Amino acid sequence: MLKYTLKRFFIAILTLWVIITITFFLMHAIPGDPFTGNKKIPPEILENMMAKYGLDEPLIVQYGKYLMNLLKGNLGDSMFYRARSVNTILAESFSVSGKLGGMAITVGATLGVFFGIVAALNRNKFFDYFVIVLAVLGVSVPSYVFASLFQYVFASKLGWFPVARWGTWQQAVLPVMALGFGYIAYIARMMRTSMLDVINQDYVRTAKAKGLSRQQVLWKHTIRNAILPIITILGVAVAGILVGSLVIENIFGIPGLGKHFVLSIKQNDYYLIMGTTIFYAAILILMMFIIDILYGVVDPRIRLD
Amino acid sequence: LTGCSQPAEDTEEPGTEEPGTEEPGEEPSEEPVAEVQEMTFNWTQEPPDMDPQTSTDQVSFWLLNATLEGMVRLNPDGSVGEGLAESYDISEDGTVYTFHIRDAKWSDGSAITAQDFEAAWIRAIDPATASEYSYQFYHIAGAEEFNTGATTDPATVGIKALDEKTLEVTLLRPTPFFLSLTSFITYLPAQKAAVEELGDAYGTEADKMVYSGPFAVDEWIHEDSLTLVKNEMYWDADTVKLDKITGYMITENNTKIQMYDNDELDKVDVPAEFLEKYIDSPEYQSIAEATTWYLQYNVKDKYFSNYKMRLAFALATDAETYVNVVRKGLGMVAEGHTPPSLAGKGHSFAEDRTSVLPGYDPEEAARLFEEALAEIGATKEEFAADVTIVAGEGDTWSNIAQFFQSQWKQNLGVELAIEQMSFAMRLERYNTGTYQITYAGWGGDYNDPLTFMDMWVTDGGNNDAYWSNAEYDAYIKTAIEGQGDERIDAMVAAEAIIADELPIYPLYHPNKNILVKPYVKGLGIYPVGPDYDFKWTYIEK
Amino acid sequence: MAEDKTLISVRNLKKYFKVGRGQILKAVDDVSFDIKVGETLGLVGESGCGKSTTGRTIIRLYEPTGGDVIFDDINVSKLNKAEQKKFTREAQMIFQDPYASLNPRMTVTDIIGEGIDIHNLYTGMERQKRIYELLELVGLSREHANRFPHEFSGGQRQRIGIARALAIEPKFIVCDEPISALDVSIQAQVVNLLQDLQKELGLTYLFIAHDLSMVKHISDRVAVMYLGSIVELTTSNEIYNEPLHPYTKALMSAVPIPDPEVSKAKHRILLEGDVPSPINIPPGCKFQGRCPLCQEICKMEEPELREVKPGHFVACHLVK
Amino acid sequence: MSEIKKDNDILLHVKNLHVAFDTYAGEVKAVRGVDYELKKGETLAIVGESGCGKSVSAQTIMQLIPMPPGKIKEGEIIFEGKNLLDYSDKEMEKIRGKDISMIFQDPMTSLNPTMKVGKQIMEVLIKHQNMTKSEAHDRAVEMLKLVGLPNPEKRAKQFPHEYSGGMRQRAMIAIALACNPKLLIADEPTTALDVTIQAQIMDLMQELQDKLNTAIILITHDLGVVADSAKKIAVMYAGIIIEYGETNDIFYNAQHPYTWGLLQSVPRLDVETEVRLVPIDGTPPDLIAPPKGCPFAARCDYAMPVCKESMPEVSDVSDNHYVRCWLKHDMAPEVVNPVTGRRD
Amino acid sequence: MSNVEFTKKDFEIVGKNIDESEKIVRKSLTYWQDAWRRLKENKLAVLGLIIILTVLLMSIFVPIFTKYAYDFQDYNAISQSPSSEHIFGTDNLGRDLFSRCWSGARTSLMVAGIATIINVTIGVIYGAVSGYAGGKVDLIMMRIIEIVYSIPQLLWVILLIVVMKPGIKPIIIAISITGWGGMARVVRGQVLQLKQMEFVLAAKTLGADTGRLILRHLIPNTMGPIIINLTFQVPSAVFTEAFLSYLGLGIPAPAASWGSLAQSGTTMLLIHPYMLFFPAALICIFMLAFNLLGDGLRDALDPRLRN
Ligand SMILES: Nc1ncnc2c1ncn2[C@@H]1O[C@H](COP(=O)(O)OP(=O)(O)OP(=O)(O)O)[C@@H](O)[C@H]1O
Ligand SMILES: Nc1ncnc2c1ncn2[C@@H]1O[C@H](COP(=O)(O)OP(=O)(O)OP(=O)(O)O)[C@@H](O)[C@H]1O
Ligand SMILES: [Mg+2]
Ligand SMILES: [Mg+2]
Repeated sequence: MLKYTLKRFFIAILTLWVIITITFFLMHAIPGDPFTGNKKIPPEILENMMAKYGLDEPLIVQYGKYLMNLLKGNLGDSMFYRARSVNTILAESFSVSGKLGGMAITVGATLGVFFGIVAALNRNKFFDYFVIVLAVLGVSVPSYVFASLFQYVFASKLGWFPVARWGTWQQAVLPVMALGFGYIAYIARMMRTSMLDVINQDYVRTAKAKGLSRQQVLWKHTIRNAILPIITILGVAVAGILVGSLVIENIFGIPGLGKHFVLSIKQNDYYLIMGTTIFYAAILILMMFIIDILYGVVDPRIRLD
Repeated sequence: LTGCSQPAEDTEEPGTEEPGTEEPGEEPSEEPVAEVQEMTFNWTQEPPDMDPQTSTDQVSFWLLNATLEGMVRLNPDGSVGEGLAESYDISEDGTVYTFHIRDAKWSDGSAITAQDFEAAWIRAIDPATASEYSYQFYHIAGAEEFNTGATTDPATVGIKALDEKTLEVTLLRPTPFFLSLTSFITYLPAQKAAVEELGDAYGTEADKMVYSGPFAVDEWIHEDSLTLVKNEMYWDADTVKLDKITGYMITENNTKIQMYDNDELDKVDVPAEFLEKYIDSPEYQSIAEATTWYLQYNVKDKYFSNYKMRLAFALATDAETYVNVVRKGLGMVAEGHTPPSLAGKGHSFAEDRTSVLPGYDPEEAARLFEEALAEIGATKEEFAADVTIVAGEGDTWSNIAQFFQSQWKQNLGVELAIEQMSFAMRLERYNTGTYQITYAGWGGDYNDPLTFMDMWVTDGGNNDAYWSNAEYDAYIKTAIEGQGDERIDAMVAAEAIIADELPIYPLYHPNKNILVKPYVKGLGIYPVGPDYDFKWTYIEK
Repeated sequence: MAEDKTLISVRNLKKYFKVGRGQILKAVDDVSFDIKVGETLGLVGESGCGKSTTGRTIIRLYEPTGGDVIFDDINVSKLNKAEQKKFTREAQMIFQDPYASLNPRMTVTDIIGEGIDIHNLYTGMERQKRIYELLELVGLSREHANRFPHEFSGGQRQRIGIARALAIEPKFIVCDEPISALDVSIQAQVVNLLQDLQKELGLTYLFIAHDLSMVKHISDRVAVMYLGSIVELTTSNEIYNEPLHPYTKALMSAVPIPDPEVSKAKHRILLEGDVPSPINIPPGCKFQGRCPLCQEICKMEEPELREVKPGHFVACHLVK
Repeated sequence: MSEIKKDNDILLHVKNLHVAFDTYAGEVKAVRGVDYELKKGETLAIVGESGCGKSVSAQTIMQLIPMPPGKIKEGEIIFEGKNLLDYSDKEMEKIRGKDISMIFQDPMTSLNPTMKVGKQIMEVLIKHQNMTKSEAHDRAVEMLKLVGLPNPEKRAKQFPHEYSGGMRQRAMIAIALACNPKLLIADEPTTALDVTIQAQIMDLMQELQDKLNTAIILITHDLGVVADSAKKIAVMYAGIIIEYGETNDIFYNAQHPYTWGLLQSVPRLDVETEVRLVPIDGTPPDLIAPPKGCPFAARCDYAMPVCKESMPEVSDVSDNHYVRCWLKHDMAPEVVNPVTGRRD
Repeated sequence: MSNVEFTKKDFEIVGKNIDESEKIVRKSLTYWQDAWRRLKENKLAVLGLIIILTVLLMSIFVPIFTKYAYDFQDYNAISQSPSSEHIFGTDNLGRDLFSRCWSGARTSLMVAGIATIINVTIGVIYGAVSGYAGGKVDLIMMRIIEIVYSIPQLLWVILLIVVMKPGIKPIIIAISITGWGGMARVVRGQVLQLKQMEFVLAAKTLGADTGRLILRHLIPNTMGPIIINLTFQVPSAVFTEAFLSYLGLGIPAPAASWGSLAQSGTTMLLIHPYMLFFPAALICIFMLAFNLLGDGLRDALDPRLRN
């Protein structure tokens, strides 16, 4: 186990390093620099500014320095938000995105699993079709459409919830629903398939042959095993949702991570680009790892080596 | 993103967020004042830089204008009002300003001194500070040399604190708008002691700033909200009625409009798309901005170096329809480069200048286009393959560009591709001269036509048309160095040269469109500068 | 029926698999035997004892870890690419699972024709003719040529598999449990077919199975494997009549006889426990854990395969 | 008169059972009229080739076939005098695992991979014997010991994948026998196992049957397996029982050509190698469109025109021995029984 | 039953008839015929297929026969609600939305179609090679996918748009850069299983080389999962294009795409909801159809459900 973890860790670091390297050079290939602003800056001033951020040095030196800082856990300072460290920006906005994403994934997973189960148990009946359509809708409607609709109907028209912002539970409801909806759909679908698969397994028949009641068979044998494949797909989903959704956060004015992924690139905010990329990649790799471990825990057949 | 001025606007929606004028900051007269003096506002985004000496963007400018005070503060009508300077003397030749600072205090209770000003201004031009707006100080003797490293001794710069309360500034030449320039954000001092203590961290958190203006930052939740409260130490605190301004950072148009409708915001900008819904609302206000939008050609380009080509595109563009249809009629069809609201000899510069531009003439345009192509020796197909329209991001931009695209397709018979790109990338294209035709805008920095006219001098920093005309340069020199009417006449003549040579074709002066709740009174809206002033704002019962 | 010439000679064949954590699974551990031309050698043993691996390593589906295979006096462990390809024509394989061994996306023609195409034996009409011939040879009809595997029953599929192997006219065929997955009533069809083909074409078989009755029926000689090693090797009559290794004895006694009277009279040697994992085999005799006669020496030394009688090889310390 | 006495120890009586499945290709008539009875403590073997309906007929007793697509079209299953087909789901739950239990074909997939083996045994005990957890645990360990697993305490805490095939099948047996069922249905309990293990398992079942007096239905396709353990044998072909009788009747006095074929096609270890096996040529019919006559007719050496036309009636050979074959008809010619070499 | 019907002739032994017993009763169906038959029985999937075909046909023919060119700006008909003249209404430059929606369908479907073809080609080959090679090669190839996934797509897009002329090409490439990973994983997983199968070993025994194994044996047998994955790739490409439109990096004007139409529609949601409704509805219906078809295909192609 320890050896396995170390090996994974080593590979993860290697992967991250490649990601960092590629991103670093790609990003510098984008035209413009962090200071392309409103007025054309006199060259002398531009030089001053470049020097201040070390951008006047050869790219390879900058890269080396960046890696050195990274080893110290320092992601550098944002060039757009003056003197705010990328570490702080990520930490602050992740605390919001993480919460929002956490709630959304909880709602998505819970409802998704529930719908999936009920649909599978009522195969080819009304509820099954209902879930299929709901699930497909969830996957097919772009999230900004959902978010805008929710906002319009539940906040503007009905006034049940605030239109936007983040903080109170009332404010959380709409974005969580909008963000979670796609996941409900996705998970419901996977769960349904997985349930149908497990229902036909021999061991479920064994459980029935033992005289267990429908509920017992369902809870102890069917659902437990059907959930396993869901866990694997959660890895990527969780990584994606935790780092925020630009669309949802924009629409609800939530101070999350999502926008940094886009704005940093548009603004050539070099260290923030690097920061967000590393953060995402790290979370992704971490999630995959956690899921692997978790999978080994819940599924005794899989032991890591 | 955008400064108080803009060569081509911010990524959001062109022409919706620039200064205008409400009723000047008149006395809160007989109207009853509400018990609770609080309002909500939308900052639209996180202020990226709250250090006055380095800040460049619109949002930070709003906030710095509310929390800091300069030598003077502009009245909402754009005239120079009272600031920290109790009085000032100007030398005979108009080059030496001596400011006498009033007995005012920072929010931490310490006195505001001439040394604070001296340090801040020197810091603004210190190369190590790397301030983008340092050139705003180039009117001051020695500033440019110090800023560009020609000298390293700050003592050579014409900024001297004579004592605690007296600041002497020596200019290179008489600069009539210098006084109003001292209200410009880069001229507002950050407290010397705080800057020395906090260094780079100054201005990054609510408790890492000291305030001299009518308001102080109470709470700043990054990227979420920023709340201002009345600064009790402000020298003119009695005038300030508002106790609290809660500001959010909402970018999404649908969201901010709905928040306004839901009473979650007291003031909101109306994006062009929403105009038709609110245009009849009593809460709607439309204020002319000191901004001009124009077609800009790259005069060095193979095609657009040809005058007939530039004229053809101008004649093929129906400004009337553009303003009425695309901009919903909110704003004015441009008659020249300088917008009407800037001061001239008498009332406004525009009146002195009158209309100089050629109008819409599609037949003539088509004819000229053919001629131009023949002169260049290119076919329409080659032209269409080579030339693109460079535009900004977003839906509004897309609509605007498509309007031009459609006009030129219809009138000239060529469909040009549109290249939409981020602001930074667009600037890069302008700066490197790798574009042919674009639509750009410029907002004035100060209340003088020169803030527009000096753009197009040969090799001017913002002359992205790469146009050069010696006669024009001469007129602008006169406008800079001359006095009084002589200056205005020179600029009127310069306008005529632009209209003749068409490095740009001015189209449109936008309005600022906002909704303000009826109980919010006295919100100052500047035509130039930092847009909003809350000093005189109050809530009516 | 077997001639005296040795067709294939397996010398100290080893095949180890790496299975995580640096562990080594010794699937085939030092196996040696000869097969004569026209002979059928049966290979029996419990599941996982390395029968298939032996077969696959011989025809070079697996790279051997050690040892040699001499085929027709050529050492096939040391072949270059072209020779290797030639060797594949000589040695073929019939697989266990009639469902998994045919590509479900190919028609019978394509399946049988694949070998012909690879070795460029026939083209066009001749190819088609050859395929029909093969179909008829294995007792199917031409009409089946354009059908897909899933349309056939297990026995028919197995015949397709045989036709595929025969298409390139091999001398030697490894039959890896070709009947285990079939119904009893069908098994005889396939076994008869294999025997007929052997006679007709002079084939040599390595016949792998765990059904001892069938192995005894079809084979001239039988090798019994246990945990990667051969524990006994002799003629098929002797293995039944006079098994010497305790494991072979138990195995023989456990085979059910479809005759109530014989069956009741029969004394079964019941073994304790299951076959241990081939990873980390303890030193000494591999059968020690289940052997009813296990002695001290069995725990210390691994017995060698010795010829205790002419043509009868046993690996047991207790057999004199 | 003897009828009544007999009825008393009859545990199970399956009458004219018909089961079919709806599939895309059409209705698969998997079981087409199966009759048999079983006394307490007795072993009935059902033999026949793959797909002939052995498992379906057995699973129908416990109503474990998936419905839909499966459906019971006709018939009765009388268990201790009551027709199980009239039972509700709840009532069936009380029977399953307690009075009737089942061992499945594939020990690899029949145990829940994510539940400890001990727990899987405990479940059935808690359900039917009202035991507490710790009682059930002790009993589960006892059961594992009973089926011959060394180290039962430790084994109870392991997961199925940590067991070998033979051990899993023993665990299945432990589950099945935990509540001392009156009837045990063993559906090919040893097919997936090696001969030495198979012998162990068969022995174990025999031993437990003697101890607990359980009736067993043993399903297999291997006549050898049942030779010494079954009391009666039912030979199934294409969804029907074509011959039924005491074990000796079937082995020494079989009447149906299919049974003959079955007995002849397997080589015997104890007999000197014959030159050739006698196979049953051809393949069984597709149950989507079973022939209207005898299903074996197309593969039968003794087929007569009538065989293709209509299904033969049941003819009694002796008291407990019947066969479905036209050769038993008065008008049919006499043939030599190739197994015994006698003329019947 | 009475014996009367029988004659002596009925009881003459004629023996077996093997051909009859081996006759295959069921119709000869190839894998695809069988899948198609089962797909047809799935009403929802057929509905999906019909919708997809309808959308395809409409996108081909509507732009040809429409009364208003998709880029014709009628300044007298700005932002008109749906009417008999403009059944989807007009946009804020007075363009007919019906015509724009269907010409947008063309763009979106073309982008999705081409991107999917590229993704499938790369993904299938990459996955097959990775799965077949196994071991270290596999490990490295899989890490590469992870790396490509982690680098922000936006960086690629912006760079591409800088390097190439903006248009449909960079967008397709941008979608393809990351899109093939999913396919590659699916194929790899399948190949890992398949390469152990006996029919692959059989081909090896016959002397088949690696290319033949991959092309003739492995890839054809992954077709089911490939097709299913493909039905998810198409919508995902439409989505990505829509997202790029959201960021202003979509198809250049005046060409429309569903993504760009929905994107501009969203900005008008509060005032002219129909501008969002129609493109959004089209996207949803199309996605729905693709998903239904995908689900149906999954069932139809799943060998475990075959009978
Ligand atoms: N490719 C492989 N990688 C790792 N281990 C393998 C591989 N192939 C076979 N083994 C292992 O080698 C051992 C022998 O396997 P093999 O298939 O030769 O047995 P077998 O005697 O043919 O069994 P069966 O009767 O079940 O077919 C087994 O433990 C098996 O798990
Ligand atoms: N769930 C089902 N759906 C459709 N057909 C089924 C189903 N279960 C069984 N069948 C069909 O019913 C017939 C009888 O199947 P059954 O499982 O009883 O055979 P069996 O005699 O037990 O064979 P085996 O020896 O292979 O286990 C087969 O043709 C099978 O295809
Ligand atoms: Mg094997
Ligand atoms: Mg069965």
